[in-house]
Amino acid sequence: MIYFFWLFALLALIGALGVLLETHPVRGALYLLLAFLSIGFLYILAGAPFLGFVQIIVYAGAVVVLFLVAIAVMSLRRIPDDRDLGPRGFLALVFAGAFFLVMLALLRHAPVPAAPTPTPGAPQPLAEALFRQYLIPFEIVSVLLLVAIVGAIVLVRRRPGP
Amino acid sequence: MNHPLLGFLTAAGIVFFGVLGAAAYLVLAERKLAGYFQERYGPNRVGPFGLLQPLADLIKLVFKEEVVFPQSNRWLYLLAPGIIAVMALLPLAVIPFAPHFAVTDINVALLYVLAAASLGTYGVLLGGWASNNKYSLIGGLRTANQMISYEIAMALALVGVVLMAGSLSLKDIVAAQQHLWYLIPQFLGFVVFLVSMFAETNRAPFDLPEAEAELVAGYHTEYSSMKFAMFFVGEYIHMVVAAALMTALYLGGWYGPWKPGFHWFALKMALVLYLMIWVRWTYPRFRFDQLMRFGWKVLIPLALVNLGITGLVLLR
Amino acid sequence: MLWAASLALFAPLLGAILNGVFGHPFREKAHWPAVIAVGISMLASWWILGRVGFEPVVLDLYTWIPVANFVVPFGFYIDSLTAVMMGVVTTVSFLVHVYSIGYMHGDPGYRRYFAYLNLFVFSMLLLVLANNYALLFVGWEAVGLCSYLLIGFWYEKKSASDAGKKAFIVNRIGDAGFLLGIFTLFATFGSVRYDTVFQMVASNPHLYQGALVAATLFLFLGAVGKSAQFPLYVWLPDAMEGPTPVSALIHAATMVTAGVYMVARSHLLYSEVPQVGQLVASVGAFTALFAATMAMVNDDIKRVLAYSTISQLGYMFVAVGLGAYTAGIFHLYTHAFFKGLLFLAAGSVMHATHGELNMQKMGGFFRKMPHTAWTFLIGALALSGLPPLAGFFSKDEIIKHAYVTGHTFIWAVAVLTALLTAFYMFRLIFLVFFGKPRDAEIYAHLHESPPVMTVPLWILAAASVGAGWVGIGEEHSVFHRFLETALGEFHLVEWTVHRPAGVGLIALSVGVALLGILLAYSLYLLRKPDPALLARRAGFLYTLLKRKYYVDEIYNLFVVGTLRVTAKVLFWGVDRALVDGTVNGTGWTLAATGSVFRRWSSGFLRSYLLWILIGANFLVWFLLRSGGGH
Amino acid sequence: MNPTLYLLLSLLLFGLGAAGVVLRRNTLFMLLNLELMMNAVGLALVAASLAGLLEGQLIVLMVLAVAAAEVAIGIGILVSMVRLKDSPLVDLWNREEP
Repeated sequence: MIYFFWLFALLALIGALGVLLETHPVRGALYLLLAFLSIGFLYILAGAPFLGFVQIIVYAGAVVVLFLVAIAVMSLRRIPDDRDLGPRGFLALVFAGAFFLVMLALLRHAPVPAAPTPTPGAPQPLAEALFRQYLIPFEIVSVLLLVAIVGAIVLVRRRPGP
Repeated sequence: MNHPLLGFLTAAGIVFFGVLGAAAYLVLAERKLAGYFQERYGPNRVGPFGLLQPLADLIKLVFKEEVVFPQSNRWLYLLAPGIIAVMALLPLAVIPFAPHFAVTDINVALLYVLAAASLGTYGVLLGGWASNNKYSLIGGLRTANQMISYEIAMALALVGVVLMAGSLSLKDIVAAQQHLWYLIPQFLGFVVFLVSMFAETNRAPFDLPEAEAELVAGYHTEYSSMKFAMFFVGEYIHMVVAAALMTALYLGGWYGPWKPGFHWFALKMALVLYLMIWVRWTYPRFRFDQLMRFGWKVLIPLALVNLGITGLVLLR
Repeated sequence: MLWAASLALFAPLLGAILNGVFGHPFREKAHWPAVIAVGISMLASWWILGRVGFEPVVLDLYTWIPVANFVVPFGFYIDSLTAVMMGVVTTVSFLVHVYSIGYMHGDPGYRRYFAYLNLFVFSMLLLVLANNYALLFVGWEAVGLCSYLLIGFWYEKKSASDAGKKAFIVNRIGDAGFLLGIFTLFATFGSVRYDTVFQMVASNPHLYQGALVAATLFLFLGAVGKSAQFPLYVWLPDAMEGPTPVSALIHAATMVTAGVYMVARSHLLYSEVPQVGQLVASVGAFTALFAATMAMVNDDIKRVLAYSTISQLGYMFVAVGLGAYTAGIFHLYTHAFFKGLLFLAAGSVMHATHGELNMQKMGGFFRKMPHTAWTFLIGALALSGLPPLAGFFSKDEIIKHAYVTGHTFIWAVAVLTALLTAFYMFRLIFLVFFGKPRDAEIYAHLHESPPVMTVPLWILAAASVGAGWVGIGEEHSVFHRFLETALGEFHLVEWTVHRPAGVGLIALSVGVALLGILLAYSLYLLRKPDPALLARRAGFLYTLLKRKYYVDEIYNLFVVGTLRVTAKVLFWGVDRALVDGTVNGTGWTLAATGSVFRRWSSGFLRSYLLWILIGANFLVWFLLRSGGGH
Repeated sequence: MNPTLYLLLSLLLFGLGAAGVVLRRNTLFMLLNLELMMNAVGLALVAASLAGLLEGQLIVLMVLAVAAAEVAIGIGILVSMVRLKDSPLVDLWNREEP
């Protein structure tokens, strides 16, 4: 069971690196797809199948498709040297690494205890919590989604006139 | 260690080959029925009553000449048909064909099914893009749009069923339909699900993407021989799985008046398949904007209404 | 009593409003509401004159400013002094109003004129009736305002509007002093009401010695401004730009006397500080002499009368300065009548000569204008102080008082001024009414003024004759005993010397007056020593007097000059350097620091992202440092 | 299956995503990396749920919804950028030095 984790972890990392380094838009999107799928499976492995499949449906099934559609519609081409390896790029890498290390230190400083009982996979307790304690955030998120949709539409609407 | 796995593999094998056979003969059945609808005979030259026709087709496709042309991404070009076929087959794992016979059962089965359906879009999209041809690209995009829109309607319809059954696992859903098929209480949901199934499988009124007249053959224009076969068979497998899903979710699966069993399941599937073929050869094709408008402005609201009704009336 | 006082006070106000605001229907008939209003006020004042009792009547209508301990009531303080003042003010006003009907006939601003006049009467009455210094100040300012409006009545004329402005500004200087006086009074006594202040001063006089000196000096500064004493007298001669009835009313009978009234009203304060009284008297004496000298050489009738008013006011201040408050008020009372008469007569002359004022161009008017001439003669005689007439009694009393209290120097100045007064008055008469007419063209058009103007003249003439008789017999005369209630019962100023005043004194003053008349007669009528010849020989002295001691020029040079210089300095030094400097400075520094940071936010979008990342790092690092997860 | 492994992976993914966002000049890839970072956060939350905090999964749902909304707007912006300047490069939008 454990080696499944390493498999998907590896796949996720490959996907992440692919997105980082790839210059061709579609291939980049597909690397991201790979990462999303592997993360989805990691969720399932971590005993949250509901979450895993939702992740697959939403991220893999819709977000990346949206990206691909966008790329196709705008016929985005590959931009060869779009990576900025100048001073700013170098600094970015340094600080990303630094962030990683600092978080590691924080992690070691405050380790996360392994849970005695793995959480059950069934969605019931999850739904229970979602609609009782966390109803308000749920409503707010729904409003957020509505706003985002309207915003997106307004943003890309072809304005008449010049 | 081997016992559970072995059982799992054998069941999977049975289901796989069963469905493949069914799909093959479904192709024949469709062509036969199409003929009768149009008051002509279907294929009846190969074997008695044309029964060997699928075999003949298979052989033809396999030996067809492989057309090679400059496509944008060799890998994706080959992968696309595979995606469609695989994603079509995946849901079979969770469908309870018979009282105690199902490849497997997970408590979020429906989500698994939805996931498979949504990933199916990639086959179409990548196929259209990889074949480096404007028409196929447009075909691919349109199909993707269509599938995503109808996926929403389908999911909402399913929620109705889940509300009634109280669980996402198909086995529980079928078990819950022992006395009352969900077709009756969830009729509205059933209609929405049926229509979105047509859209998901790109059939009949919703087969705009590979509509011959406009887009030559849509996303699989550039595919030939074996790859085309994959697309073609994939579509039919998807049909069979859709039918299976419908029976499991709305028609009470293997429950029947006398002895519940697989035969009931098979009968209901056949009925649904017949319905699908029948619809294909009677209704004209949707225009793309009508298709989208229908999906968003009619189907999704209907699904929501159904959800509302289930919530208010049925669960009291 | 309350009814009478408020009626007297508010009737003119109503008249002013009627004429001013709703005056359109009254256009030509504007004088009716005005005259009626002042008439009612006059009758009410006479009624009060008859009824005023021993105790001053203090009535509070309502509290005007109830701020913490600074409580200012709107109320009346009616005693014999108020009654006399009201009587004088309303009577003269009434006569001036009647006179103005004729004088201002046909003037486009007819309605406006009567509105202002009524407003003036209201303000003067307010000043006189007020029962506290703050309300007094309100009247004081209102009167100043009305004088500005009336002086600059013909505002198209630049000289008139300039004169108005000059009067207002000079008055303001005086008022500033007056205000300071009120502040000191409030600071020391905690109230501005007459009764409380007088009560506290009476109870322990020596306690407030220092404050009293300051207060009385400041109040006197206000009086100097308002009553045109030296150095703030410059505005009165220019005030002649206004219509003559205005000059008669405001610059002869009422407003200019406000200063004297104020000193008389606060006699208790002044009697506590005799040295200030000395100062008041000496300023008064000096102004009297100073103004008289200038009057001698002036050729404009109204200017001569103006200087004569200043000089007579000087006399009044001498009286109140030396503690003879009743004598001061008595002279004020008589002066109002004959000076009003002189001005109105001069107005009638001007009316006849269509605005010509230069005496050198006149002469021999007697035959053509008998009424005006005779009334003018009576006024001049009264002013010079010849026995039967009013002037003699009041002026003589002041001179006697000066002599009796041992102020010989002031006495000498007063007698000399009496001589000069007689001289310049009769110089005027001989030049205007007697001798040969020097300008045929003017002489031809001469005509006597209409009765509506001459009747008030004759009434005033009668008054200037009869007014004096009230005061015969000094201390125990009717007038004095009447005023005793208001001014007398507090102890009179005890002067060290007390010399017997013999009959000789009276003879001296009469003699001096006759000498003056004789001199004028010989100089201007017989032209024995030709005045022009004399002027040339006098040379420098004459031009000095002619140019009014160059006082205006001096003021212009110093006061206005210094103001202009300081303004320039302030403008360049403070405004430009300091204020603009700081403002631009901050602006510059902000821009400078801004540019430093601007480089940091280079507009390079992705560097922003980098900074976010760096920020995140520090955040976590900080979290780590501060004890990490607990 | 202990959570630290998950946390490590999510940190790594987040680091890569962050570096990617700053490194890449093409808006599309920035958006992709951004999505990756959001997922990394999700992963960390799941690790938390492994450690007993059930709400972790809930919050992942929320993060997911927010990320979806964010993508919609991101793509919207990308479209308008390309529409205006014919290229998704971010540097075209820098404020020129005055």
